[in-house]
Amino acid sequence: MEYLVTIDAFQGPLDLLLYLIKEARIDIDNVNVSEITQQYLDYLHAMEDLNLEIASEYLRLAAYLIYIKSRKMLPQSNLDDENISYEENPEEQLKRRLKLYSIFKDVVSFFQEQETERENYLTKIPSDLSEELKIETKDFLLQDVDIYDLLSAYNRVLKRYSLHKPIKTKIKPQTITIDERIQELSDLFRTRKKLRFTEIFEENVTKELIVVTFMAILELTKHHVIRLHQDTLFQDIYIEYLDEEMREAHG
Amino acid sequence: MDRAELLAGLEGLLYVAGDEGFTKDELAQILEISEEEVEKLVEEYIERCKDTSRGVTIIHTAGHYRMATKKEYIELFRKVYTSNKKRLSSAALEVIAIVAYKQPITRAEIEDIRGTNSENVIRKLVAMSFIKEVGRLDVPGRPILYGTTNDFLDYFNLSSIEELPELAEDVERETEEKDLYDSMTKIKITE
Amino acid sequence: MDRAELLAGLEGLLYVAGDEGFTKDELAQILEISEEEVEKLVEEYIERCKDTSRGVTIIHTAGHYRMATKKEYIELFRKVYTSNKKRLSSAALEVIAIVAYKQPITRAEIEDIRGTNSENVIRKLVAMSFIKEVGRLDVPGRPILYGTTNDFLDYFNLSSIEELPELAEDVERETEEKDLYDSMTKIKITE
Repeated sequence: MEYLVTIDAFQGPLDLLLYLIKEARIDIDNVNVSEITQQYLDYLHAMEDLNLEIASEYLRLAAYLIYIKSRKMLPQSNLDDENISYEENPEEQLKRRLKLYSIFKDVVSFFQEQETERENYLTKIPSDLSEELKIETKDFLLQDVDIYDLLSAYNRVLKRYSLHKPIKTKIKPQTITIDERIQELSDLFRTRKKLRFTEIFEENVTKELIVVTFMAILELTKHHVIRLHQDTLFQDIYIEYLDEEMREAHG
Repeated sequence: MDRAELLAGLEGLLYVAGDEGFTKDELAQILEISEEEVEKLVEEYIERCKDTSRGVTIIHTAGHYRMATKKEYIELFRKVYTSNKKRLSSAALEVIAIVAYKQPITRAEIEDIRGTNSENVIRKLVAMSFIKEVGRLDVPGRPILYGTTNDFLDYFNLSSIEELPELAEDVERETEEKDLYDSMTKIKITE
Repeated sequence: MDRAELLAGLEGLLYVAGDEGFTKDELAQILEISEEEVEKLVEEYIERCKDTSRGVTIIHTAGHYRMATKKEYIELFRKVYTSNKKRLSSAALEVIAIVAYKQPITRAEIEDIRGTNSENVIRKLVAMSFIKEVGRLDVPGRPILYGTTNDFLDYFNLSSIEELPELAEDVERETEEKDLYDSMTKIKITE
């Protein structure tokens, strides 16, 4: 007989036992504990042969199964002492445990489905309007919150971080040509006649943009559209827009 | 506010609240209508969102109405927003199922049903805020009693614990006899 | 995608992006249409939002399209903030939680984790002395490092920061992964 086994596939000894019962295609009610005990032990032996560590709880159930098996082989009268007569038949008890466990095991698929379903709905981070509505700091209170709420808030952030982190990297940065940059700068200089080199850039500037801008500025200087000057070395470079008159004077 | 304004108000409120959402009674208070009217209003909003030109809808999880993107277009949104690749393990789901149906419940009771040590799984579920301590059992050692949280309900797309499907059999009756391991130990001693 | 689907896609994308929004070329790439078509699409969406039953619209600021609640419905939030202060706690709790677990931490790091501007919340939390400056990071600009205060500990009834509940990542680090996520290692056993 060949089993395809995942070592960690079983959530404990009851799970393994259930698996074996299911493999044998028998109802829990009709399980012959003696037979299933043999299969359970075979399984543990196979694991042993592969030098896999078997958790003690698996061995504990093995011992229990052997106990049930041996108990059945003993004459009934030996078991009729007072201690045991009040207790349920261990075989029946085991079947009851298995049934209960299998009920919860069956419901796991419901939770799996629900987990997957929820992932189809994306939500956004709450907006903070307290500034817009001019809510005062003293009203910005924490109420009825405990340490579990804090943990929950942390988990909410983490979940959002992993789920909602926009894959901005997939979006290629837009490339700009020197000609396009010249046009942009000309528009800018028309509204501001004099500005510092560093003022041309917005946030998140790329190296590429700096290079293109530098080339564009050199080009504009060459054509006497702008004039550059710097008071001392490493100081800000000032860019001055030349109007028609000045342009002719320079030309 | 007339009907249209109420719908607009609902939309505006749920947009700002995002994943935090609003409960029925919060919306009733803010919009100054009854809770029944809130229900009807939400239904109407959802109905309108069924139009193919709409990309959002309202979901009801953990007792909160939340605006969310529509399932039909998830593939498009997945281009920008990644999906959760790590799903809960079956061990974690077993423990969650047991806590959900049997709460409040101690670790010993969970382990008894599963027949295996569940300490790490429980710790992890507490850390993920899916279950939490809801009290202590009044027996020696005062063991922690666990129950599910709102994060649990939201994660499993449930509006309340009542939405759980009924179990195959009456578990209440089945779990009266609890201590499998106790009895196993007892048996060893008597042997 | 047809017109309706594009409108739906736009709505869903802008909803999830919230205050961050998207630029024209980002939307063009995601929806696989030209920037001119994005412009037209946004116009059409705005047109549809003029209906009195709609509570949101699209605004265009700083090069980004953003979904926003219509002015008249923002006023509803005044009621939310004054009647239910817990509503204010959500952003505050998130920031406190991040600072508590990740301290010392800069504003930029907090904002990266939360995915949104948090300046306002941080300022208020400092004013309420839940968090404070605990140093400066030794990089250009020397950004402020934030940490929690004794008031924070008092508020949450903690005697020290070590008493914070453990995080899922800590449990994972401590316990073997196999307990928590299903292992895929298969072994063939031949009897």
